[in-house]
Amino acid sequence: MDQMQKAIEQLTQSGNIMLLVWGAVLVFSMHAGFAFLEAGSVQRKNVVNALTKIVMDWSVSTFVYFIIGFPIAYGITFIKPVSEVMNYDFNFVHFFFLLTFAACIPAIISGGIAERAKFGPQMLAGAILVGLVYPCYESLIWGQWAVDGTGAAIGLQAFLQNNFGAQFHDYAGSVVVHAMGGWIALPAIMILGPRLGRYRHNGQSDPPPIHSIPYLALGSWLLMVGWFGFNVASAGKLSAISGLVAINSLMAMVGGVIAGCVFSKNDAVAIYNGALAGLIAVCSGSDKYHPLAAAVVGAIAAIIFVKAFYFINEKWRLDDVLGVWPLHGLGGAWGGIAAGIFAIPAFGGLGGVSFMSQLIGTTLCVVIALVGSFVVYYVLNKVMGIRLSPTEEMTGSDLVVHSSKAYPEELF
Amino acid sequence: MDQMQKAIEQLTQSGNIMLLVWGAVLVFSMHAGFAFLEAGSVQRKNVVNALTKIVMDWSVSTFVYFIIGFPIAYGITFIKPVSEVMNYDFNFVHFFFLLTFAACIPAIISGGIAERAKFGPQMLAGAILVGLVYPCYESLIWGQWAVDGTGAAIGLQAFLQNNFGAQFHDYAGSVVVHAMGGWIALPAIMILGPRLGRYRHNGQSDPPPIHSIPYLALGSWLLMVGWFGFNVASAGKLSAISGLVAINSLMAMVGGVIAGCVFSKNDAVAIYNGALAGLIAVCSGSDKYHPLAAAVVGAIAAIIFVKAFYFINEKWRLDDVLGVWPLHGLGGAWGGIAAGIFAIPAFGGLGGVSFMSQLIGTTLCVVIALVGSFVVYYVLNKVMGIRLSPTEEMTGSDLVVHSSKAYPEELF
Amino acid sequence: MDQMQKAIEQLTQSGNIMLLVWGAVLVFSMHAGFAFLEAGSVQRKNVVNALTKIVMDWSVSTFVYFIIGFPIAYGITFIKPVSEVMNYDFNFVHFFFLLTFAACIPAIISGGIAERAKFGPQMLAGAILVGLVYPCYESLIWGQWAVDGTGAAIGLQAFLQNNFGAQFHDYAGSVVVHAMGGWIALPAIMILGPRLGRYRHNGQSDPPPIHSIPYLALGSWLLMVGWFGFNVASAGKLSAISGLVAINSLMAMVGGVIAGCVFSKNDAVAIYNGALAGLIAVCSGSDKYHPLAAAVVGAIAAIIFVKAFYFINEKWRLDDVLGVWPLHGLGGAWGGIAAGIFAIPAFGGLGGVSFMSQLIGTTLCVVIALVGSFVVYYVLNKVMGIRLSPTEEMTGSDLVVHSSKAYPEELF
Amino acid sequence: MVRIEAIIRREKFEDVKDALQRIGVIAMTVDEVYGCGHQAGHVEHYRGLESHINLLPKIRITTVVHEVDPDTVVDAICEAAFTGAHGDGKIFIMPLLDAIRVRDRVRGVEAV
Amino acid sequence: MVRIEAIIRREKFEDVKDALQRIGVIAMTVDEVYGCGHQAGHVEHYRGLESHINLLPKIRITTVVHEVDPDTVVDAICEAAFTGAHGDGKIFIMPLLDAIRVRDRVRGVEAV
Amino acid sequence: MVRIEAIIRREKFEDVKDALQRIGVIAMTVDEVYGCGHQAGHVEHYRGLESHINLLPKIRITTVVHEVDPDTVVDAICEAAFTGAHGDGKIFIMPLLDAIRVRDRVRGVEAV
Ligand SMILES: Nc1ncnc2c1ncn2[C@@H]1O[C@H](COP(=O)(O)OP(=O)(O)O)[C@@H](O)[C@H]1O
Ligand SMILES: Nc1ncnc2c1ncn2[C@@H]1O[C@H](COP(=O)(O)OP(=O)(O)O)[C@@H](O)[C@H]1O
Ligand SMILES: Nc1ncnc2c1ncn2[C@@H]1O[C@H](COP(=O)(O)OP(=O)(O)O)[C@@H](O)[C@H]1O
Repeated sequence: MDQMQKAIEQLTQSGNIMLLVWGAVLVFSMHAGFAFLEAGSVQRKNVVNALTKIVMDWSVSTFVYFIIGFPIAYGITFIKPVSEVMNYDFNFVHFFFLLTFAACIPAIISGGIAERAKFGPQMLAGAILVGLVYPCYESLIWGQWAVDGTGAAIGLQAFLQNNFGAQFHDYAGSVVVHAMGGWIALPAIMILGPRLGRYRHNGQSDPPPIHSIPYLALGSWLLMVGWFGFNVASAGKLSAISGLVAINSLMAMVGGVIAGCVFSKNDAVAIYNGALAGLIAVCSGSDKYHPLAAAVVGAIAAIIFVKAFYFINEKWRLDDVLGVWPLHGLGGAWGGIAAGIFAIPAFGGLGGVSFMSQLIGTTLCVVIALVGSFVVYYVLNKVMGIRLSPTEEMTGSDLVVHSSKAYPEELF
Repeated sequence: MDQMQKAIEQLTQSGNIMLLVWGAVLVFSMHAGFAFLEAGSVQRKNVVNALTKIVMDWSVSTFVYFIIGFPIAYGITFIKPVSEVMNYDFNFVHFFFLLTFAACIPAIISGGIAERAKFGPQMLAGAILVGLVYPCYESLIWGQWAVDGTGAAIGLQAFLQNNFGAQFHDYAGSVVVHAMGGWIALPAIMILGPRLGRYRHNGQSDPPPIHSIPYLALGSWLLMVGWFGFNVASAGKLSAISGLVAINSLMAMVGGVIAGCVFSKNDAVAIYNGALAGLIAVCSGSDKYHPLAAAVVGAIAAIIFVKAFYFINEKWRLDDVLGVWPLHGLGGAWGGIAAGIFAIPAFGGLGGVSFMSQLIGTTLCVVIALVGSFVVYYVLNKVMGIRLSPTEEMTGSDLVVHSSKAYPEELF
Repeated sequence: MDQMQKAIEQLTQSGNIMLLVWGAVLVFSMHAGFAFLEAGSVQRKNVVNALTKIVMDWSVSTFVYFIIGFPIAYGITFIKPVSEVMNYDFNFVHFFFLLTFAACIPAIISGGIAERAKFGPQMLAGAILVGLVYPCYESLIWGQWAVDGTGAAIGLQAFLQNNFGAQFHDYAGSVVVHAMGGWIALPAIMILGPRLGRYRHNGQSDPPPIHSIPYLALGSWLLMVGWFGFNVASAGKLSAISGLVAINSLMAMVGGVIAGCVFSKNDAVAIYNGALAGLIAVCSGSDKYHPLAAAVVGAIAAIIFVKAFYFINEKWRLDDVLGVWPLHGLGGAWGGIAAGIFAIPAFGGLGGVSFMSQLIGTTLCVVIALVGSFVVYYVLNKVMGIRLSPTEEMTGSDLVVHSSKAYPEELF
Repeated sequence: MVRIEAIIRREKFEDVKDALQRIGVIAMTVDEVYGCGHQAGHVEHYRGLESHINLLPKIRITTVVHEVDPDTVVDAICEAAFTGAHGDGKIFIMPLLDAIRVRDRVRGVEAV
Repeated sequence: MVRIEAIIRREKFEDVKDALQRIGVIAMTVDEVYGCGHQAGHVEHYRGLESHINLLPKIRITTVVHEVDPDTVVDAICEAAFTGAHGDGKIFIMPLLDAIRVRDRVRGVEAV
Repeated sequence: MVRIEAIIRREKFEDVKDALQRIGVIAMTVDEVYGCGHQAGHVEHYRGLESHINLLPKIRITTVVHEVDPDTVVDAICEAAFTGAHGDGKIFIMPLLDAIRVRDRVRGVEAV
């Protein structure tokens, strides 16, 4: 009897670890997706740099999130002998899983500021943002500033619950991760300025042709596949695993694909970005939508992407290379708000969300992202400069930073 | 006590969802494999189209299978509030997993009709086939027309069981998925006709050189890896998970690789296709073969592929670009029949299969596929035309359909 | 009550299979990583060969390990009807998982001897090494020569336990797999000699420029992602799954990345190899280190790689193309020894290791690898020759062995 | 002995090669080039941004002939490369001072 | 009627093409080449091994002109391709015996 | 001042470049081409279907020389590119009307 009790506990604990490792590995593989998405979307002379930045950003993020970020967000510190870390097997994989989210921040920024940012300062900015800015908001929504030891809501979440009937709901991070990353990227892009020759003197817009659709597609596929780990393993424990989350992710993705196709006249890049837009937007309410509502949320995200990408690059002329602000910034914010609209029972959803809470939570994220990012990039720019010299940019960061070409053999 | 009971039930339910999500994600990643297999096997001017078709086919399939296909096959409909869908967490992931099978149908066809089919009609044909033709046969073998509410066999399966001592056994879809897809492709290929210049006026056969062996290999690897999700998660629930299925998939694959190598004199494409042929053929009886019998089944499938690919393209001159009829059509049909031969105890297998049932089930699939496909493609061809104009085909579908090149940068 | 007991047993057994299949699939996908790592690191004329060798080596390994290797290592034979194989569902996936380790041996060697070795003899050598040499050491450390039926240590492990207080500890194969593979490669590389023109008559070292950093990066990512299956599923059963193993793998990897970057001045290839070096070195003690200690172990492995790669290729002039001896040979051996140093409680680890046991176990592996490899390659070289003719090497193995080019279309 | 350089459509290359072989011109050197002229370009779009492309892929065949009359070569190429639309290409004929075969250092018209 | 061959920096190509268009030279054939000369190369390293590269990527523009004066063409190119550092490139002017337009077999200066 | 165009085997390129450097020819422009002639092609097969390939990859070196005697250049190339089998390649020598250095607009033999 006792033995059975123990066996069940063991199975439960092991099942939780299995779920989180499974999810963490999938989201880790999304970072390969970020790398190839960027490698396909830049010019050949910056391909090696794109592939290297992501793995370096990941590594730097791991250290700072291990030492500073995770302790801020969840109040658990690992700087003591393993045997003294509380429930370490679970907490270590929990850290691993949440790191895969945190490390998205520099990976997202990277795509917006590609082809002209200096390597070192970019790493440093990533470290500060993952170590300090991101965990503060994370803590407020999911972490130690959101729930106390007894499981009761505190802080902002308590305020929202009391005033609007529901906490700010962000199941898998449309806002916490994607909006945060996308809106952080915006000031960085503005401070950097567009790539040389991106907008000609005569007013002509001259987007440099990109390197490779197959790499872009490969990156997108890696992201699309890994995303199911992102959303499904957000359950946090095996007993909470939800089939609804899986299907809603799927439906939002295909909604995004089809909208991307229709609203761009079969543009391959828009189709793949549409899939990602859908997946970004669905995270927040993926445990609550009806699948068809999820499809609508995803489709709208894709349309936002197509329109806003044109807007930021052709009207505002900011040169967001991969379109991370329209994709993650707007798509994520839309996802946060959409959960307050489409998850209600009237649309077939499970309800339990408040439009006002979603709006407030999302807006707060945007504000923190803009302010945090502006301070970090402004200061770094003053102190050490964040942009390559014109000659370096012309030569390309592959040779300048890595003494390497993407295809070393090609010069015979 | 009751609590333990509940914990066990919870673990069982969550474990089932975990297994199916794990499997669905792997099979979803196989669709990236289809995309790269085709991208590597066509000419450069159709690479973007190959990469786009698969993700669009997937998306269209998701909608029609959600709304029509799955209800036909299993009698469960999702067009009501989430809270009213029966056992929705399980049924949603079950849908997701089975969708990954259904969506293979247009992905398989796509490889046969590549480089000359119109985009729109191809999507439409895929929708009809996934929404109506495929689910009918699926229902007959696995679904609501195969078992009644009490779990007893009905319809064809009851007939086979009563007359030949065993139902038609197709564990993971050699016949239901692969033979169906491959035989559907055949009339489509015939109605379309070969690519321009594929067979010269002077009778010479002139296969256009393919784009990239690395992409083809990448696609094959994605398929090979994902296949273990395809076969293992076909258990449907965690308690039915079978190590035998895993090892038989493995052995059939390596049997196919080695036969592909030997019978093609080290032809790299034949080796990778051999792996796929083995995996296709093993699905049916993968829960019953002895591993060495599975290797033989896989090896024979690879030999069939090598010989029949030559036959269909050089003798019949149909121009099946990726060889989907020899691979999926013949390989799948062979797998259906092979389960009636090699799974018996005399070959070390677990038995419980009937040769006649396998033969009848497989033949029925071929007939349904041929008739259904002929009707669909014939009508579409009359109504809207299914083939690109000669100029469009010459220019390539990347520019014509997507206004895009695979490597936009290459024109400087 | 009994039913609950049974349900728990069922869940436990199914959970174990699930863990091992999950892990085996991930490690299987690492072989795609080996293929692309090599494809990116050779010259264009040997890309098809690189992609083919790995899948062929895998297939040959599957057969010999099924028939000879696994029986030697674990005393379980599969050459009887399925129904007579003891606990076959578990044992079959156990075989599958351990095969994914065994098949690393030829995949590792392949990278060292690339671009000049004959295809047939290379397959044959792989078969002998996986069938006979590898399983002997495996048996001694993990298998039937290490534990008897009662679970008590025997042989070498008993000796080490009695004399040095702990068995030789190699949790996930730094030594059993990687050191073995890397040290086996060394005599093969020496007997083969460097590639034509690798070292010019005038003494100049002339490394042929490699084919593609993106393929190299893709291969590395596949290895990095799959590695978590390698290490985590080494638990062998679900109840033993360890979050500590996951995080230590992660920390060693990022330690390797950062050290690789710093010690090579941002060299992209060194960064990716640094990640792999870290992962190789951490396997042994991954269940015991403190995460920060794991990072140090990984960083040291990366530094060893960078220095030793220069040494073997520029000082010794052996031409180890991918650097498999510095990477797997030295990295793995370092990992074996490091477990005896950094896993102790003084460094925050869980302890239970003995430096002397680690040193002896590792040394024995190196000796067996060197002797076994020398005998195999020496004899094969005498009997059938293991090197391509100069003209064949000049033309490239793609055309010579496979009558294929990597990009068939490129000659129009 | 002259050097004939023909810039033709990509899809006509096999036909032109066959036509040249039929009149006895077997040796040639070929490369991939981009050309612009009167042939209209096309529009590409990526993530919704447009690029106007007017450099189009072409094949350039270079052959040095002596025995075969240049006019015969020109005729053969024109016939095989013809579609009648803008973009069919150009043939340029250039003088040559000397030719050398590396294998045996034979020079002049013999070497071609 | 002469054949002008200009080898320029890759990043100057768009400017040169625009400059040529402005003076009425629209038709041209372009390919990607590697060049060496006085411009310094650079060092690459892979897995720590160094390679010294002195072949650098360039663009080669070939245009046959008749109506426009070659000197005007040369001036336009020199202006647009100029940076002042080693590696700006070279222009070579070569004689031509004849030119043929494939589309209608027009020959000579008309064909250009 | 002449333009020398050498079509050689790919694997001989490094040797030829070294040989030219030794005789003082440093500046050159290089591209990758495909050639056919007397050298036999080979058969490729994909999924069992055969293709006969007779266009083989070659390197084309173009160099304009003035100070160094063309015959010295030809000799250097022939020696370094030699294997004695079909396919060693050809050297073509062409006249030049003028040369311009973009960097400083120096013309004529000075510019080379
Ligand atoms: N004057 C020229 N100099 C160099 N190349 C030319 C010239 N005119 C045409 N070409 C080449 O010939 C190709 C076809 O020329 P185009 O003017 O488009 O068609 P057409 O000659 O049939 O009117 C161009 O793409 C270009 O490569
Ligand atoms: N004599 C030559 N023959 C052929 N190409 C040349 C010659 N001289 C220069 N080039 C080409 O011009 C490019 C620029 O020449 P370089 O000597 O580097 O700069 P600059 O002429 O400005 O001093 C070279 O990379 C090469 O492609
Ligand atoms: N008449 C020619 N015109 C242009 N290129 C030629 C000519 N003859 C030979 N070539 C080039 O030289 C290369 C070698 O010529 P080939 O006839 O194969 O060998 P060889 O000259 O040694 O007999 C060819 O591949 C081709 O690129």
